[in-house]
Amino acid sequence: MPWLLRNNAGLAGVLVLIALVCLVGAAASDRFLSFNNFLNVFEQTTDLALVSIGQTLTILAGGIDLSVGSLISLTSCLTSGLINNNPDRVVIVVIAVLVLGTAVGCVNASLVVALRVHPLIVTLGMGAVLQGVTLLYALGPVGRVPRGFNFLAYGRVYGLPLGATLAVLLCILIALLLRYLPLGRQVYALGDDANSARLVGLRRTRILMLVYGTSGFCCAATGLYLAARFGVGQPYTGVNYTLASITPVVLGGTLLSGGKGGVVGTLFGAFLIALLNNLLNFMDVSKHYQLVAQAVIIILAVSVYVERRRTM
Amino acid sequence: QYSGAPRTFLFNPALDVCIRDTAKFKKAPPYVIGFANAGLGDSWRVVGLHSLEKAAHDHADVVKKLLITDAGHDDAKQVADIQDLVSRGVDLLIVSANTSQALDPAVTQVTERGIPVVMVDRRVDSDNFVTFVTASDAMMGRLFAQWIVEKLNGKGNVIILGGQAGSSPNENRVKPAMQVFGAYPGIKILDTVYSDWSPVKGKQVMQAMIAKHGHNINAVFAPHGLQVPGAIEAFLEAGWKGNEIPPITSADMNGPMKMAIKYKFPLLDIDYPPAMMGVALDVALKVLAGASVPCVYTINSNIVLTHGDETPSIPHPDMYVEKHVVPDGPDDMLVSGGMGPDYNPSTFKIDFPH
Amino acid sequence: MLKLAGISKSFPGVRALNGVHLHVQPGEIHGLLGENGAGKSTLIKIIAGADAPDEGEMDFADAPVQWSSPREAKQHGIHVVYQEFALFPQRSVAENIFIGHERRNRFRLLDHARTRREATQLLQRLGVSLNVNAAVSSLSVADQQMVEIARAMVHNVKLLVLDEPTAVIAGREVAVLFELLRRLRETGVSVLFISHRLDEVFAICDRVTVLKDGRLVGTHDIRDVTRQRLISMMVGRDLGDLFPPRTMTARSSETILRTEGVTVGERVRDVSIELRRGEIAALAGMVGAGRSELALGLFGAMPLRSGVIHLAGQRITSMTPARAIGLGMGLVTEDRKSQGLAMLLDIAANISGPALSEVAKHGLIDRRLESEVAAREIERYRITCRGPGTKVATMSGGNQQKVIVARWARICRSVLILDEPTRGIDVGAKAEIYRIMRELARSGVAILMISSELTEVIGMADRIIVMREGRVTGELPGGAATEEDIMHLATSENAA
Amino acid sequence: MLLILPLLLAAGGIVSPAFISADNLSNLLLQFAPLAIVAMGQALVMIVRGLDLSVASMMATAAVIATGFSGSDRDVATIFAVALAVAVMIGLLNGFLVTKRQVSPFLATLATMILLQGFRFAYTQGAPSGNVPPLLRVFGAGKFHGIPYNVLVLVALAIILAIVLHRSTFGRRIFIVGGNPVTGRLFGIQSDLIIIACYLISACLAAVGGLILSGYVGLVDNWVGQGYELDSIVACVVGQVSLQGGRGSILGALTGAAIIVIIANEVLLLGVPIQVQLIIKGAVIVIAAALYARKDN
Ligand SMILES: Nc1ncnc2c1ncn2[C@@H]1O[C@H](COP(=O)(O)OP(=O)(O)OP(=O)(O)O)[C@@H](O)[C@H]1O
Ligand SMILES: Nc1ncnc2c1ncn2[C@@H]1O[C@H](COP(=O)(O)OP(=O)(O)OP(=O)(O)O)[C@@H](O)[C@H]1O
Ligand SMILES: [Mg+2]
Ligand SMILES: [Mg+2]
Repeated sequence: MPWLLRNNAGLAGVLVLIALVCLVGAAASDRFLSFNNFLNVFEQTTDLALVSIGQTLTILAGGIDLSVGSLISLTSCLTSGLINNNPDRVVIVVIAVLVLGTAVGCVNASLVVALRVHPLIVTLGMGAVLQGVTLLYALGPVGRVPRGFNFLAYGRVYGLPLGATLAVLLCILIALLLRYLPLGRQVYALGDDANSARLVGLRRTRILMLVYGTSGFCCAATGLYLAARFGVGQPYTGVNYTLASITPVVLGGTLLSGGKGGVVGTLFGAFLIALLNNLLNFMDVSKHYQLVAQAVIIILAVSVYVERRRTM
Repeated sequence: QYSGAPRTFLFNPALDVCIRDTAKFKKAPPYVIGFANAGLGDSWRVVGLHSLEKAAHDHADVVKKLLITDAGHDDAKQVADIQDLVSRGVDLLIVSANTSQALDPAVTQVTERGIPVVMVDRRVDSDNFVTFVTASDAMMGRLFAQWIVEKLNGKGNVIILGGQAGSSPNENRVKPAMQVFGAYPGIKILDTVYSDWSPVKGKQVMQAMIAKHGHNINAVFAPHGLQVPGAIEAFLEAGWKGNEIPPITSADMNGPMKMAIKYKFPLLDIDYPPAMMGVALDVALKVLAGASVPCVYTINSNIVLTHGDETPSIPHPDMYVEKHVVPDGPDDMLVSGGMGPDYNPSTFKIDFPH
Repeated sequence: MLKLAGISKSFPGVRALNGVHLHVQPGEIHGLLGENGAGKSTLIKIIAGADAPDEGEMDFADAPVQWSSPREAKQHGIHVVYQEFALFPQRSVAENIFIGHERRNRFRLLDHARTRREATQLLQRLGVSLNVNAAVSSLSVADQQMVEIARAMVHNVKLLVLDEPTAVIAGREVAVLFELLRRLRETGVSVLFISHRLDEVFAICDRVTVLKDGRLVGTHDIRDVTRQRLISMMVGRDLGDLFPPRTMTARSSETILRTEGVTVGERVRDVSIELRRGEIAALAGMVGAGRSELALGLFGAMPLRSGVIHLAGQRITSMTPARAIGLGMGLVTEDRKSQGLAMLLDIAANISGPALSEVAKHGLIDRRLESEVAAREIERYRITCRGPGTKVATMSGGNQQKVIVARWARICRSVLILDEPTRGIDVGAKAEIYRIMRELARSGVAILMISSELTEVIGMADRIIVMREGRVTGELPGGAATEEDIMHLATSENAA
Repeated sequence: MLLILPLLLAAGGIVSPAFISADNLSNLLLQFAPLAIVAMGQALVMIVRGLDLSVASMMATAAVIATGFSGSDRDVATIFAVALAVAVMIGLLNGFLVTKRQVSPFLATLATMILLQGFRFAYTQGAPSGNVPPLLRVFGAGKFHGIPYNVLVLVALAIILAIVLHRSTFGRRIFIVGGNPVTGRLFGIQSDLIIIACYLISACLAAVGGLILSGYVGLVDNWVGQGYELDSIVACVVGQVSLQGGRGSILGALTGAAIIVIIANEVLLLGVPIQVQLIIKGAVIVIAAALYARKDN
């Protein structure tokens, strides 16, 4: 995997920060570095990792997806509302929800193309619409998932948290697709220079469908995971993820302007955030200063390493 | 002020009251107790947290450590917090669940690991905990609604000025209230609007409602106090004389009471005492001592009313607003704190074991 | 191969093309000529499907076509190398070359090793050796141009369109490119070739079409026209001598700028030069010799790593553009799109930009005054536009260049540096810019002209400074120097 | 662009008569002012290719500061001074991160948003409490013959900012730098300083907006101004301020803010359920942007 580090100085940065947090944690509490705690943190990474992996793609392509929060809420509500404690429906609903998430992403992409409006605005609007739809479906926590479904969020397979492991597999799959599919490379090209992309005849629509579709898929996966973790879907469950999903992307070395970065960095970015929260809990830092610490980490991570100015 | 036995206990229609045996949790002190808080952000929760800290301070002899986490009203964070607290080795966990259903699996897991859980203020859906310390949301919602119905003699137009659409603290009071309103065909709900518990938004939406319905508004049902001062101001600024302001409901907040006294409009305030968080620690210690506790530990709410606004269901309030109000306290002051006269939330600091 | 009939295209306020006919035959190299703003790039965008015509018909490969996107044109075998490039700066050279035509292995997945290998081979055929893993943004403009050309060879083109491909490359690269074009011609590929350099047109084209003001002037076999005839077709009048006579009279002995051991950026090392009032000095060298970096360093746009600049009597070790401007210096950069112009603003704002205080009172801009100033410059430099309020983004390349020159010429009192000032400029405008340079020199300004066109260097310079690999390798007197002398200093290993 | 306003007002009046009542219009103005003030700052930042997500957090912080003193008019000057001092620090921090450390504006201001939130929570111990001075209440909610005082503040600020942005050399430099920072540098403009100044102005305007909002009810929570960060961005986009920088106007920002406030009020008056309100809001955002966004070529 040398290509992982070669084009991604940010990834190195996030690994250094993770090491740093571990050092501080080891000093703060002897329970912090235990394998069990590590597994806990790994498990706690899942939701943020899932949504951020999708977000990475939209950002790589020069866009952004601000509808993720509402889409997560919608999919989690639909999951528990439709399954409604009936184990027989699990498979069909899971498939349906994943398809729906992907479809919503594709609608985002189509709107960006058809209306020629900046994705920030399109997805912001879509976010409001989806929140409305979610509330139309459920004004409060809705339905229930069967006990066994919780296994997705709390279960351990060969000692590893199931959901988190699936998220890692998804991440690796997407990383490989980005690297080995022509369309994957073209995601980077589009993010790098949209006008050049048009002139050389790249299919913008198709690329956007891919990235926003993937983002939608990841949101649906997050929605499923949250429904499993909470046992129920709620209309506001995803609200925080809209902005939160950006941070791991950037921590992982993806440029917000697009064209450079990758999903593996994002995965570590999400892990860093979960680890940081865990450390601050262990150190009894109050929530107020946890926010401060998070902000400082973000600033440190993205501002210490400054890329040489490209022009002059 | 009411000081009798808990009404919910006395008035409980069930033949038996559920009592939980906690012998299996008996443990010798000192204890490490964890508190997974849903979050802070409004004065009610701040005062509640302080009362918990005070209780820990008072029991420093048996409490070795009180570990507190704050989820910032984020379910995912609270689940993680609970896991982290368990990792850190607590003997008992107090949880104020951000969402009753969502925290259920996490709390259930803790219970299944043999760690006793005491819920406070907001419970989880299942019964997978030892006991729940609370005041009754349903009682508040119903009583608010019943009072409005009786004030209007069963006929009139009501605005529902809610908190956040779909959130459980809102629905837990609005739903029971709607059942009451639903029983009276003469009561018409003009509009249901949401303030997201923001005083600013509360005023904005109320101004729009007044512009739309004018004097057709006969009463305002607000399940919480935060949005009420803005609503009252909206009436005043729309030129309503003080006593024209329709009956309105509120909880815990000083401001509406001050205004009700000044402008002489009907106000029903039912407190939801934050002191329940301190009570939760007392109950937790009982559990760890192996003493039996009731399955639900409901503490009393004060029912506070303006003079002359008694109705058949509230013939005698626990007290009248003049007695409850803190005349020179700020509008957003919590009158139901129970932390003593010298207490000031912004300067409060107490030494407790952590 | 390609047949255009009655093509018209208007932009708000401009009729860029007016009933243009063009016929490119299979296996010919067809030159497209015209002054700046004649409509060449616009025509090409229409051929490429990047813009739709308002009127007219287009036939390609004997069938009527109407492109809905560049992609469609590409699929039919049209490849365009745009004047402004269509590259992906953060991606590698290899990726840029094969974008849209990725090299795959037998599982239909990307084959990175093969991509790199074939990219290297392609570039070798073009006679350039580049690290194919390097990001395109790290390349010089010339190398970027070669990447663009390499891209054209990736797939089967029927019609290759090159919009001023030679504007940024020189000598050997041009020769390689022409060799390549001839080979393509033999295989039946048609080439549409745009250039302002008539020598090149005569060297390679079979037929030429001339546009003027959006109209077709005519199409001729190259053997039937002379240089003078082409120029008058383009300009509509006869031009005298391209280079105005040298007027050494104004040249004084006063040194206005002197550098000592200036080191800038990655390659400029230890440069010590002198400029005197009233002279035109040329900075010559091979592409990548570091001339542009030196210019940016002198102007303060890139930090001086070491060395001293003496300018207008001051000793400066850390220069900034503000300070340079304050001391009467100006810089016409080589890349007008990304550096020289405030693209979203109008001509007036672009001209007043560096000297805002001149058109402002108490911090507030006097719009009337600003317009008047701009109108004067528009007239002086015969800038084609609809007035001072024209957005520069909508102007043709040559007219944009005139705006930049006008801006600096107006306020420059000590030294004016012009980096490739006539790149992409038609002969008429070229003559005008030469005239302006002379005029400025006569008024006592020292001019440093960076140019890769040796005829221009020899024709204009009073003194020629030659750089190689970031160092000054020698100086030659103007007028007497030959191209060989310059090339010797620019390439020879054992020069001073 | 401006044409849409009378159209919207007329349409509003037709679908719900209460809309054009004097009271309602005056309340609309009252709600319009704080958003408009913030949107103007947002516009400046967007013109220099930025984005300021920290405005809402800045507003809440200023509002919390407003309750941090005795609550009497004596302290108003101090409140302004402290709030503006914090705003200056935040503006400088945003500007510093964006220019000197090349952090993307989205992320830099997201970080300062969280940072401010943390410090605010720490300062209030979780929930603010205290009284807002009567003078601020006048500026937040008071009216003079139906014209809210805060609109007067807005008008004054808007005139100053419009002159600064569209007439002054500083404003011209903002457009040059926003269009292309490299060109700005070659023009001898200290691009970094211009950009920092824009963030600074945005933060200060947010502080003023927060103080005004604190006086609107006189009650302050930790979330005063919540949603204004996105609303102000939407207002700018609807008002043709380019997300790519280099283009925009004060008038545009004001118009965008007005459109948002009018639509929010109209759906409330129509008694549209909250779900549908959200759907309408989302659709309007996208459609307005599609109608008004210049087709950048
Ligand atoms: N997008 C546009 N909007 C408005 N006018 C335009 C636009 N693009 C080109 N023009 C105008 O169309 C005319 C032709 O421009 P074009 O770029 O085709 O000229 P050109 O022949 O390529 O010139 P040059 O040799 O300088 O590159 C010019 O007057 C130019 O100002
Ligand atoms: N802004 C920049 N960023 C990164 N590298 C640069 C930059 N400018 C120049 N370079 C590098 O420095 C080298 C020297 O380029 P420079 O433009 O100074 O040479 P030059 O002699 O002026 O050539 P040219 O004829 O192309 O202008 C280029 O090949 C390029 O790789
Ligand atoms: Mg051209
Ligand atoms: Mg150069």
